[in-house]
Parts: sequence; C-alpha cells; structure tokens
Amino acid sequence: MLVVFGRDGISTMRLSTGSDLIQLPALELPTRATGVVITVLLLAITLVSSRLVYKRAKVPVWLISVFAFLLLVGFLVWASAGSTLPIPGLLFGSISLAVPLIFGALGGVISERVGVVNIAIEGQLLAGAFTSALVASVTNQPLLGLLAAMVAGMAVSFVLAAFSIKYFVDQVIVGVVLNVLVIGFTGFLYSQLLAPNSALLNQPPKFERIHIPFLSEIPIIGPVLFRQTLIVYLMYVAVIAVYFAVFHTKWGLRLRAVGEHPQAADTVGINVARTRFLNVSLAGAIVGLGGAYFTLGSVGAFGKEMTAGAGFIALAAVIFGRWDPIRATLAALLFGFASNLQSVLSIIGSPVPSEFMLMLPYLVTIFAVAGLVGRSRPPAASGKPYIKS
Amino acid sequence: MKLELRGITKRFGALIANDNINLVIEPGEIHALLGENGAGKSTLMNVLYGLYRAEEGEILLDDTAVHFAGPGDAMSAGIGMVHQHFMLIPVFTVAENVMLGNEQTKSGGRLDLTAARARVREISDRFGFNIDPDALVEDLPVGVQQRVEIIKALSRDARVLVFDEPTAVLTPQETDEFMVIMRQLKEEGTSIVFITHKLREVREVADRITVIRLGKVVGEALPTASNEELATLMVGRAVDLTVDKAPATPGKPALVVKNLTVIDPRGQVVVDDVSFSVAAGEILAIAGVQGNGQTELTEALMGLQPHVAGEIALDGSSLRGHSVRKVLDAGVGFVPEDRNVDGLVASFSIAENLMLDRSNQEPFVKRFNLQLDDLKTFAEETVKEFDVRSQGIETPVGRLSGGNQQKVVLARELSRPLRLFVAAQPTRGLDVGSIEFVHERIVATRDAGTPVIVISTELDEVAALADRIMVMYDGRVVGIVPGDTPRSVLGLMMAGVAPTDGTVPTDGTVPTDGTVPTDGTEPTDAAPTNSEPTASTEGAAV
Amino acid sequence: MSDSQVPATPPTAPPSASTEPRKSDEEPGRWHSVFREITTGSAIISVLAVVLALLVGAVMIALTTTDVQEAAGYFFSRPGDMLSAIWQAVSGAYSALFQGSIYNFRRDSFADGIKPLTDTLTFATPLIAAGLGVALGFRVGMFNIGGRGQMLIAAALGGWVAFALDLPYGIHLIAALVVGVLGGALWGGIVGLLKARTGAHEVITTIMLNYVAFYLVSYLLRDGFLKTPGSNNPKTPASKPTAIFPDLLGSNYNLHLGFVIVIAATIFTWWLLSRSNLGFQFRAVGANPSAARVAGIGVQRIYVYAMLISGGLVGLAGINQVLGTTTSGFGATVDSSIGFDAITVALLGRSKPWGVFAAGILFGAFKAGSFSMQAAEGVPVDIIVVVQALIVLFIAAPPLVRAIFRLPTPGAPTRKPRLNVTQEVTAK
Amino acid sequence: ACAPAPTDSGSGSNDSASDFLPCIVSDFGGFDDKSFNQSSYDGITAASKELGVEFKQAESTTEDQYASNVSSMVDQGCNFILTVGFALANATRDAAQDNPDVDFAIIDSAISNDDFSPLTLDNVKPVLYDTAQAAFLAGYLAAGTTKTGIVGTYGGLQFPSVTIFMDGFVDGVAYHNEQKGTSVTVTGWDKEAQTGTFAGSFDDISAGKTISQNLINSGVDIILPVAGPLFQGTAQAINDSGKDVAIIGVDSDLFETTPEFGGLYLTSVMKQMADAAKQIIVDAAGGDFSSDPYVGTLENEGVLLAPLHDFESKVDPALVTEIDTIKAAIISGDIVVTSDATPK
Ligand SMILES: Nc1ncnc2c1ncn2[C@@H]1O[C@H](COP(=O)(O)OP(=O)(O)OP(=O)(O)O)[C@@H](O)[C@H]1O
Ligand SMILES: Nc1ncnc2c1ncn2[C@@H]1O[C@H](COP(=O)(O)OP(=O)(O)OP(=O)(O)O)[C@@H](O)[C@H]1O
Ligand SMILES: [Mg+2]
Ligand SMILES: [Mg+2]
Repeated sequence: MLVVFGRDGISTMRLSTGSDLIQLPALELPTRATGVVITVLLLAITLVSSRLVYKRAKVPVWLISVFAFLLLVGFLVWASAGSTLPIPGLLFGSISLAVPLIFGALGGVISERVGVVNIAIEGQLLAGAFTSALVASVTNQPLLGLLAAMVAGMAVSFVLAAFSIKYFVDQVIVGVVLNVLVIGFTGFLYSQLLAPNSALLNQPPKFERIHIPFLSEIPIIGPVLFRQTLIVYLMYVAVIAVYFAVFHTKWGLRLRAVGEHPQAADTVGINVARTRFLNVSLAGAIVGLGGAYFTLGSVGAFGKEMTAGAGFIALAAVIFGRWDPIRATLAALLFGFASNLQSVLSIIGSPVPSEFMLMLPYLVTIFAVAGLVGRSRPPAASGKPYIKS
Repeated sequence: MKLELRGITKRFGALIANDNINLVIEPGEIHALLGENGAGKSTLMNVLYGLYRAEEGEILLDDTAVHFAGPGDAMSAGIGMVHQHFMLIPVFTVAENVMLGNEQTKSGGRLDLTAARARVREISDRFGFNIDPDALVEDLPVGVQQRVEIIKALSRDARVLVFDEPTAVLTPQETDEFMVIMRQLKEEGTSIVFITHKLREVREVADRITVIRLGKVVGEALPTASNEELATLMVGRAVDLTVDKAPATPGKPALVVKNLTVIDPRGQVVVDDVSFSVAAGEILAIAGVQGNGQTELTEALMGLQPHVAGEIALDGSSLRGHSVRKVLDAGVGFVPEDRNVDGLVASFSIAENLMLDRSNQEPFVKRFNLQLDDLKTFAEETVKEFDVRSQGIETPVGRLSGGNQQKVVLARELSRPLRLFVAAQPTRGLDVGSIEFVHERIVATRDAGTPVIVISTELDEVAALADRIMVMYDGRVVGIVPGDTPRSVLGLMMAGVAPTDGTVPTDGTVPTDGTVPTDGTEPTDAAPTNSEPTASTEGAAV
Repeated sequence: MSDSQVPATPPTAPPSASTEPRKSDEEPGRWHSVFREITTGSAIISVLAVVLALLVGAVMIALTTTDVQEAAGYFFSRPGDMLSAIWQAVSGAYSALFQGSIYNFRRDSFADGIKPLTDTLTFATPLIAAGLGVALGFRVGMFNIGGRGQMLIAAALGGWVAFALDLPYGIHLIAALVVGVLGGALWGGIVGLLKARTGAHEVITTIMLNYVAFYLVSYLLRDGFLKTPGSNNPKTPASKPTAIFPDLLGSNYNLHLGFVIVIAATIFTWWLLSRSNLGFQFRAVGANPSAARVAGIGVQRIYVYAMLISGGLVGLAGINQVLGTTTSGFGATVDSSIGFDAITVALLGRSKPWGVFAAGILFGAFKAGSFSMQAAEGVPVDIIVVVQALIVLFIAAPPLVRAIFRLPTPGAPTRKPRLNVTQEVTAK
Repeated sequence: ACAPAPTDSGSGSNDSASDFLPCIVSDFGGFDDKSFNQSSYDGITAASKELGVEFKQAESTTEDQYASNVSSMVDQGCNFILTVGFALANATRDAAQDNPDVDFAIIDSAISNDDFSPLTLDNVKPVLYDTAQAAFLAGYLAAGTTKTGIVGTYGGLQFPSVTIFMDGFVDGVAYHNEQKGTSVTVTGWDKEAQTGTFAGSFDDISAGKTISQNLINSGVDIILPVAGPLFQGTAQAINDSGKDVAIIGVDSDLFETTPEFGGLYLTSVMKQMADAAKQIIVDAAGGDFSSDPYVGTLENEGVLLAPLHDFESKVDPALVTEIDTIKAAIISGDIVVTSDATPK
C-alpha cells in the first residue's frame, strides 16, 4: 500500500521543541524509500505471524506491537511527505485530549469493578467542569475549584449509588438519566447564572504549567510529559494509584470481590452495599477531576455541554481497556493520539475532506476493538443489584 | 464448641422456610442434616451464619446467646461455612480467595500475598490437599474448589463448620477423602454440620442425624438407621432406592464414535482419540473424575465444540461438524451438566423452557408464529407427566427448586422423538425422591429402544443405571466394562489404571461387536454381532 | 441492616418490574400485570413521580422568573408579592405545558383546541420507533447507543430516495420508507456483525459509529449526493410531495401517517418479541446465551438479526423525520438527539413494546409542551430537560417516591426476592 | 431583600407601544453562543429596550424544533419574529406563508422554494452578510503583521457561513503576497480545494484548543478561529504556548465581548448583526417593515473590521492606511472578493 501510493518528497519529523536544552536534529526521511523499507518489514512480520498462526502458536504481543508501530511510522511518513511533522506537539496534544478521558475511564473502571455500571461518566465530567469553574472563579483558588469538582463528581455518583444500590433501580437507567439531568442543570445554571455574570463566575484562574526539573529536559518525552499542569500530574498519580490499589491492596481485593461475586464477598463479612457506595463515590470524585481539567487545566471557562461526549469515549475506553486501569489509560491515549493526529494532518494539508479526517479517531477505535481486543469479559456482577434477604 | 439453635423461624414472604427449628450440635460431633430439596436446610444454615436474619429464635454458642448482624460476626465467633453454591471468586487465585475478608497487609497497604500463600500451604499440607495457592479458582476442578472452600473456612480457625452439600460435586474418591478430612477435623475438636442427600455418606460419618421436612424438624435418627428409614423420614413416603431395571435388550449399534479428538480453545487436547458405540436400547454410562474430558465429549457430540476430529455417526449418518441445531434435529436429546447455565433460561416460564430447543419448528412454531395454545396444552400435559411441582406452567423456572428444574429439562428432552439421549449429571444435587424419578425416566427411555449415554461422576448412579460403563481418564478411554463391574475396579480405572488380567477387554471400545468380556453376565453379550464394520483396537490404552 | 432487632417484615422487597426490566415474563400476563400494577399502586407511583419532578421544576422556574426575583428583593416588606409571583410563574408554565401538549382552552373550537394533542403524537412518533429499536436491543442483551448514527444513515439514504427520485404516489413513499429502514438496519447490522465476528462490544462500536455517521452525512451534505444543487447550505432539498407522509387529520394538523406506521411497528415488535419464534430466540439469547446455544439457537446470528431489526426500527425514526416532520430538507442533525432520548424511552417503557409506546407519548407530550412553555412563559428549555430526567428517575425508584410521600409499602411482595440476583458460581 | 416595595402604578410602563411584540428563535447553540445567536439576541434586547416593549424568545436545541418554535411564537401573538441561521429558513418561510400579517426576518439566509428557486415574500426580510469582504481585509492585515510568515485558520463545521470567512481571509493574504511580494501562507484552509481544518463541533472548546496548539506548533502566529465559542480554546493555547500569537475574532468585536483575552486580539471580523436586528425591529414597530434583503457589506458597514485596540501600537500605520485603501477599492468594486459561500 505504502509503496503503491508512495509519495515523493522528504518527510521531516521535528523531534524537539524550541525551548529544549538538548536539541535533537529534525529527522528527515525520504518518503518513498522509507515507505519501501517499512513495507518490506511489515510483510516480513505478516509472514512470520501467519506461519505462527498456521502452527497454532500464539503471535507474541511484542510482534503485534512492532507491527502496529511500523504501520504508524509508515503512515506518518507517507502523510507528511513534503512537510514537517512536529512530533512533540503531536504527542503533547494527544495527552491533553486524553486527560479527561483517562480520569473518566479510571472512574469507570473503579465503578464497574465494584459492580455498578457507570454510564454517567459524561454527567460527572460535566458537573466537575461546571463546579470547578464556578468555585475557582468565586474563590480565585484553582485548588478549591479542583476540590469542588471532586465533590460535584461525587454528588452525581452519589445519586447513581443511592438509586442503584439502595433502590435497586437499573443502573443503566440511572446513568443515562443522570447524564441528561446534569446537562440540563448545568445548561440551566450556565445560561441563568454564569453567562450573564461571566467576569465574576466564569473566569477561573487556571493552573500554571509546572516544568519538572531534569525530567522536562529529556528529549521528546520531557516536553510531552513533564511540562504539564498540576491536574495532569495528578492524573499520573491517579493512574498508578488506582492500578496499585485495585490489584495490590486490601481495598482493591474487596472491591473486585464485590464486583465479581457480591454474595461471596458477603459471606466473608464484606459489606457489599457500603463497599459499592464508597467506591462509586470515589469513582465520581476521580471523574470530577477530569471535569476540572476542562475548565482549570485546558480551556479556562465553562461552556455549555463542553464535554462534548468525552464521557462516552471514556466509557468505551473502559471496555476497550478490559476494565483495567492501565489498559483503559492506553485506550484513552490511543484515542487522544488518533484525534490529535487527524488535526495535525489536516493542518499540514491533507487532501482528504475534513469530515473524513474527523472520522479517523472513531474508525481507529472500531478497528482496534474489532481487530485487537475482541471479546472481553466484564466484572461478573457489574450492573446487577445485590439484594439481601 | 457447642452450638444451639432455638426456635428459629424464617419466612420468605408468605413462605415459612424454617418453622420453629431447634437443633443442638455438641462439641466435636458430626451432625448430619437431611431433607428433601427445599426443606429449608440451607436457609437454616444461612440464618446461623448471619446471612439471613430470622424472624424468631436465637442462637447460642456455648450456652450464651449471640447476635450476628452479618457473616463477619459469625466468622469471628468461630463459625465457618462451606456453601452449597461455592462462594469463591472465579477470577481470583486460591490465595486471594482465602485471604478475602481477612487480609493481612504489608507496609503501604500492600496485600501480603506471601503470608496468604503460606497459610494456604500450611492448611493444605495438614490435610494433604496439594493445592497451588496461585492457581486461578476458575481453572480448578470443582473438587479442588471444594477444598479451597474448606481451607477458607479453616484459615479463620472455625470451631463450628457447616458443610452444605459439599459432596454433590465430588467424585467417590474425593468424597472418601472428604470424609477422612471431616473425621480429622472432628478429632481436632471441631463441630460439624453436614448436609447431604447421600444416605451412604450420612451413615458412614455422622454421629447424629436430624431430618427436616417442609421447614420443620421431623425427627432424629442415628447412623445405624437404614437407608429406607431415613429416606422415608425425609420424603414422607416410602422411596424405592434401587432402580427397577429389566436387563437391557440392545439392538444395533446406533451411535458410533471413532477416533474422536477434541481440542479446546486453549489448544489443549481434551478428548484424545476416543472410540465407542452405543446400541439402541442400552445405557452406556461414562464414568470418570470430573474434568477428564467427559464434558467436552458430550459437547462434541452435540456440535458445541469447534475443533473436533474423528467420526460421529448416528444410525449411519455423520453428525460431526453439524450445528447444534442439526444435531438436535437429528433426534439427539441432551441434558447438560449445568442446568442453570446451559439447560434453562431462568426468567422464562416452564412452558417456554419446554420449547427452548424446538424454537424454530413445528409443533410450536408455524410460519414464524409461536403456537401458544399448542404449547400450553403440551406444557400442561408434560408438567403432569413429569410431576413438575409449581404454581403453573407460567411460573419462571428460576423459581423452581433444583429438582423440579431438572425435571423440566428432562421433560423437554424426553418429550420429543429421540434417536439418542445424552444426559450429563442428571441427578446432581437432587434429593432421593427426585433421583428415583429421574432414574425411572432414563430407564424407561432405554426400554423404549433409545440408545442412552449417561455421564456421571456418581458411582451409585453409574451402578444403578449402566448396562455398560466407559471410564475416562485424561481425555482417553481407560476401558469399557460391564455394568456390574465392582466399585473397586471402577475406582482404579477412574484413577487411570487400566484393568488388567482379562477382567475387562482391553480393546473394549466396541464391545457390541462380539469381543467377549470375560466377566460373566454382561447384557452386551446379547448384542448382534453383525453390525460393526471395523473392530477398532485402539483407544483403550492409557 | 445491622441492628439486631428482628424486623417483622422482610426488608423492602424490590418491585419486580424495576429490578428485572429485561425479563421476559410479561407478555402472556400483560393484562394481568397491568391490573396488578394499578392495584398495587404502581400507577399512583408514576403519577406521584411526575408530581415530584414537576415540583422540582417549579422551584427552578420560580428561581428564574424575573418577577419572582424582583419580588424577592422586597420579600420582607411584602412577602405576598413573591408568593403570588411564584404561583403565577409556576402555574403559568405548567398550564402552558398542558396547553401545548394536550388541550388548548384558549382556542375557540374543539378542533383547534385539540391540536396540541396531535402535536404530542407527532413528536412521540420517532421517539416510539427509536425506543422500540433500543428496547429490542435490550431484550437481546445488547445496549444500542447508536440511535444517532442509525437515524442519520436512514435519513440520508431514505431522504435521498425521497428528494432525488421521481416515482408515483405511494410507490415513492414506500420506496423511501423501505430504503430508510434498510439504511438504519445496515448501520445497526454492522454493529451486530462486528459483535458476532470479533466480539467487539456494541457499546463501543455504536458510540463510534454515531460519530462516523455524523461526519459522513455532513460530508455528503456538503459535497455528496445529499447536497442541494445551487445552494451552499449543508441541507438537502425538500422531499418530493409524492414521498411525504400524508396528514392523518387534514392539513390543519401535523399528525401524519408516520404515527400509524409506528403503531404498526409497535404491534410488529410486540408480535416479534412475544409471538414469533425469532423473538423467542431473541429473548432466550438475551436472558441466557449459553442455554440458548445449547438449545440450538445460533447466538452470533441472533446478535446480527437483532441489531439489524433494532437498527431498522431506529431507522424508521430517522426516515419518519424526513418524510413526516422536516420534509423541507434536513441537515446533519436531523436525528435531533432522538437516538439518545430513545434510550430513556426504552428504559422507562421497561423494554416492552407497549410500555415504550406509552413512554414515547409521555416524552412527546413534554416536547410538544415545551414549546409553549418556552414561548409563553420564557421557561428555559433546560428546565424541561431536567423535569423529564427526574420523572424517569422517580418512576424507576418507587421506594423513594413512597418514602417521600410516606406511602405504605405494599403488603406481601408478589415475587420473592432472590438472595442474589447475580449468577451463581458455575461449578465445572 | 430589604428593598422597599415598588408602587403598583409604574409597573405597566408605556402602554402605547406594548401591542408590538417582537420575538426571536435561535438556532442550536443558544443565546449565549458568543456568536450569531447571541448578537441577534443583543439586537432584539436593544430594540425592545428602545421601544419599551417586552419580547419573547425560544431556543432551539434540535433540528425538529425549528418549525414548532416558530409557530408557537406566532401563537403567542408576536408581530415580528427574528429567526437566526440558515437552518431556520424553511421553518420561517412556512410560517410566513401561513401568517401573512406577521413580519419575519432571518439572519444569515435567504429563503427559497422547495425547488431551490429564490423566493421573496412580503413579510420576510433576509439578513445576509458578505463577510468575505471584511475577512479579506483581515487576511491582508494578518499577512502584513505576521512575523513567521504563516497564518492559520480553522472552523467549527464546514458550513458556508464559516468558510466564507476563510475564503476571504485566504484571498486577503494572497492579495498581500501579490501586492507586496511576500510569501505568507495560510494553514488550515485551502480555498481551491475547499478543504481545511475543522473542530467537528461548535461546543467542544478543548478541540479548539488542540487545533490551535497544533497550528502554533506548525509556526502560525495569527489565528482566525471561525467556530463560535471555540476561540476561547485558541486563547488558552496561545497563553499556554507563551508565544507571540494573535487571534482574529469573528462575528463581534471580541475585545468588547470577551475582554479577558484582550491583549490577544489583533482585530475581529464583525458582522453587525445586533445593529441590523435592532434597526429592523425598530422599523417594523414603526410600520416601516420592508422585505428587501439586507446585505451587510463594507459599504453599509454591515461587515467591518474591528478596531485594533491593543495592537494599535504594534501594527505599522502604513498597513492600516493600505487597508483603508483596499476597503475603499472593495466598496467601489475595484476589488471583487469572491467566495463560493457568498450569499446570492
Ligand atoms: N432467598 C429466598 N427467597 C425466597 N424463598 C427462598 C429463598 N431461599 C430459599 N427459599 C425458599 O425456602 C425454602 C427452603 O429452601 P432451602 O434452600 O433452605 O432448601 P434446602 O433444604 O437447602 O434444599 P436443597 O436440598 O435443595 O438445597 C424453599 O422452599 C425455597 O422456596
Ligand atoms: N426468587 C425466588 N423466589 C422464590 N423462590 C426462590 C427464588 N429463588 C430461589 N428460590 C427457591 O430457593 C430454593 C433454593 O434455591 P437453590 O438455588 O439453592 O435451589 P436448590 O433447590 O438448592 O437446588 P439444587 O439442589 O439443585 O442446588 C429453591 O427451591 C427455589 O425454589
Ligand atoms: Mg440447600
Ligand atoms: Mg440443593
């Protein structure tokens, strides 16, 4: 393919930003030659893996990863023929787009792991975004805004928990309805309260970027990962903490037990309802942080329905990531990357109509889910109320 | 520790599951609880364990009244319970399951898995269990899962242990080992409540017996009581414990399986080159410890396994590679091993479940339309015929007791014209009354000239039903022996030891072809000798 | 649950219907259960849920009305002003809701006065169709969030037939309708196929396909076969008169043939789910896929069929918009978020065809009423959204409504709760 | 809450004009979209204040609400209804045909028959803008101001009301290159191919930010975001980047409407919708309604470039003079600015 549609020219990959200490030279690749090399490598891998498949052996994951990576490089080289691709910018933007998705996905993972399906991620994000903007504007304290976002996310979660755990209402119903409710409430308050008084109520101070000494000077990843705002650093912590907590602590063991087999958890003296309540609330708080990112980390003001479906993408990331915090994070990053790639490509001038470029992240996700992930098993008791006699 | 239950009454809505029950468990005794399905045994134990809260009554431990708000309280008071349906998290390891609710942590709140593993090993060594603490529970055979449950209870130093039908899923060997463990525990001073439907076990191990019927204690008995006495006490009527079975009159071999090999999704060979045949009008019992390929074998017969090699022919036409639909349409009736998962749709009514595997054909479907009137008539007749006890054919089967659920499955499969009947674990978890009924129906099916395969891990059942017995071990056939082969021989075969010194044919794969087993009076001898084109000689070696 | 007091009655039994919205045991005893629902106060609960939600809405309305705000400014000097201002605002808003959705007393003749009711039915039409599609998915155990994409594709393909082809009366309409429904079915079928073939979770694929459809249709509107010649606006030409749903009650009313088609679709879905063998298989797969497989039902194939039909029903909603509601050309938002509202409608209707029908009409009434509420009283649209959401929430949680209104819990529960609704450990 | 209660007499205000009821129906985006809905809303607010009358409003949130919103306004007894956006064209047309005694004006669109033939109705006034003219000036200004030689633009969705800005902008830059021999390039819009960079929505502010980051990364130092509120994302991206990048606003003078980013606005390409709407309503109240289309141009100051505000000192005065000259040339017809999206 790359050969057939080969484009002549030089593809330039810029690897450093202007402010880096260590300046890497830009990588200049002759488009057609690189395309040929990569195609040959890809063919080789395909051959090897088809032989493995033939022999009923499993194709190792690293081989698939190498394949995907080469494919990506090949595509980038092809697409950027004759122009310059700013790699750090591409990656930085990917992370920015992924941050709320990651927070959302973490909340989704926790909530579903404990047995409560969280369709309400969108609502939690939006509530977090709204509240953080309001509180931070009024108090002029971004930290308080962050805290308020957590409380708001928790409040939404609390309703989810109360209705699904106490009143056994179908969790999907509550989730769907909560999204609508939050959209309605925030929309209402926005037009009645924030929009008319925006200088007072909708101009939150933003978090400043913090450059982490040394780390931020590492070529390529430094500017991408370590020149971020507090919320992004919180996200790193959250990903690791959630992963560690879910799989390596008593809290996580109980959480997973309740989500897999609540009755079994009950028989060993774990309070199922309380465990669910607490963890669903916690999940809401985490998602709320993601909401705060919209207003305090990213764009600096609340806008109606500004989450624009991020909660649903996060939900997809939860499933795509098979209810695992790390994998869900990777899924969110993949989505962020695909979204940003389309925007970068459309900027360096793509002959493809904008609408098709905009489809890219969604198509990538479908292919990834259908091709790589396939069947996945949710926590066994997810979505099912636990009713005691 | 002495345990006393006084005047326990537990209602579910209008139903009184336990009605003023009094029960005393002396320290260091094994106290058996008997009762038919739905008598209220599990309910009583759940009350004791703090899972249910009784409306009336009290619990005394060493003569002091205690209140359990939940299982946590019961556990800390020294009560442990192995539940009828395992309370294990399938995706957790053994160690994780054992430590759950009782976790030890290291610095930073990390789980101390090392300590948990050590604990598992320690207990498992004490009883000679040989369990890998890092195995995932879902990968373990049920027998081993049972041990995990026991370890779980013991790891909390339980001094009163409740076993709710622990042996329902165990093989004879495992059951025997389990009894040894119970005695061992008893020696150590643990009091045990033991619930089972198997009278042999009760008489073997119990010190005292209490029988419950319809939520009330109806009597006490001693282990010296006869099976018949106990059964009558339980069911409230005389039960015929031996299956009345005329000698089989096998016809031509109907199902012929040759060199069948099944590879599971993980790429493992789970059925390895198996050959056998079943004649019309005979029951072939497939015995073996759970997990030796019997399940996959039946699934391969039914078209439920994707990777199958070899040949399966029913009345001369091949079944291999056919969809489940086609296999069913070819006249194969199937009672799956796990009725809850594979056999029934719990939220469907009895009537709907009765048409479940005829959802695309007459008489219940005509030109895409369900024939609800026909179904109703049929369901009412069938429910009567099979004595399914319920509030009507519209009752969701999820609300039936296990025995009645099993009857629904049997009724569905046996109420259409069959050319082969395959029943896996047909009486698992059923009370004696229900077992009697199921067995009668299976024999009646045979007598109607249908070839029958019964898969059972229960030697009593195998002995009661089989005309011939095929024993499987590790995916292979160990041997095919006559129906009256002694337990001891079967037990050895189930452990993979092929029968020697000519007691059984080593090439017993196709006994109907006239190779004469040396062991006297097999009904298979009467089989006509002309039908087998090739006398396969492989398949029996271990 | 931790006090040692022994309760006289078991802890509140969950109402059977709300905990088991996807169970299948309703059809044969439907009238029986309707009867039972009324007698056990379920209908009362629904009414009270609406009342409760309207109360919350009233608070919001009161807060936004300028008269009330002004009167609050001098609340202590003349409290009555504020109260009457509140009363006026709220009663005005709700009477506008009523007059916009059911009957307008200000009109002279009955024929004019009843027009709002016909508008309600018109707005309910696509909600019911899409709700049926989503509900059908639920019954097969699939969550179809892809209503938006399915509606868009249906509208695009069917719409093209309606504006680009010249066909005789009747045939044109049927062709557009069929192509539209097939378009929805196609878009849903992709999801079913992906699930059957690769196991890709339908929640992911439906969400993603929504976006794909949106951008695809946007492109087609701008530069493809949906573009209006001679116009730059991303909007299609108007549907030809030969393809438009005829008005049912004359041109004074908006109600069109689509409503009759949706009644037919409801009957069809009811028949499919409870009277046909395919529906039987759908329900079996939804309730227990492994038992269905063992019973010879091709589970993967059922997923594909179910998504085809689900998508087709949602597609009916899409084509209904083009042939009935926005006949003068449509844009890339012709779905009007009905695909999402349909989820709520399906859930509120408990995934039963006639339940969905009723829920669709309730939502249609809200939609119809919201116009006059907004226009007459200046009530922000968001309040209506909030009230709708609250109604669903309260209807879904009868114990909460009972607790708020201090109603007695109904006597002995009609269905005993299971100890554990989750599956039991499978011994294997 | 302790203010004295008002006396009842004053509450009715001047009853003379109160039988005139102007109304407005929005497109989705709502009246606080920082874009054309909001400008139109400001217009009707100003008009009713001047006339001393109330007005009624309806926000559309979905496409199937247009017709009902317009007709419920008719039901409310509105004498004049302002509809905002091309999407409401048919709803407006239909209501106008059914209610000849109600006057309508529609922002950003003409009306046409179902067979696309242009239609004029006595009671509908189309309000159109030849935005490309002002955008042309903005393009020229940008090309003369950029230091990196790259200027950028992006849109919300590829609508004509969006691309008309981008077309004019590109032409203005090209004109500068032609006149001054510069080689300034425009990133984000290719007028020939009509392809470019779009956020895919008009709500997703973070998408605006991401796109702007990417534009800045590729060396752009002046950005024209044509995507409603998404320019806020652009402003944030600029602040985050720490670079010297300027925004050109659209629709209204962002320096006035969103002053918090004041230092970033080079200028704004304004469509004077509020003024137009106000004037039309005041005329209608006075019985001077006319259905002649209003086309905002540089000539009638319906479109224009906003003041430079903070950039006054940074922009070469010669450039400003040149722009005035070009403006005059456009008005006189010496320079013809074309766009596929120009209202016809
Ligand atoms: N959670 C429950 N809700 C309602 N009724 C129940 C519940 N659990 C048990 N029952 C009822 O209580 C009765 C006793 O059930 P229980 O499970 O104690 O029987 P059992 O003696 O253990 O039977 P088996 O031998 O089959 O295990 C049954 O009739 C059953 O219908
Ligand atoms: N929701 C329910 N409503 C009424 N009765 C129920 C309900 N759930 C379970 N039961 C009753 O509880 C009893 C015990 O349930 P369980 O699942 O333990 O069956 P069982 O009889 O013990 O079956 P088995 O012996 O096969 O394990 C059954 O008799 C069943 O009738
Ligand atoms: Mg029991
Ligand atoms: Mg039992």
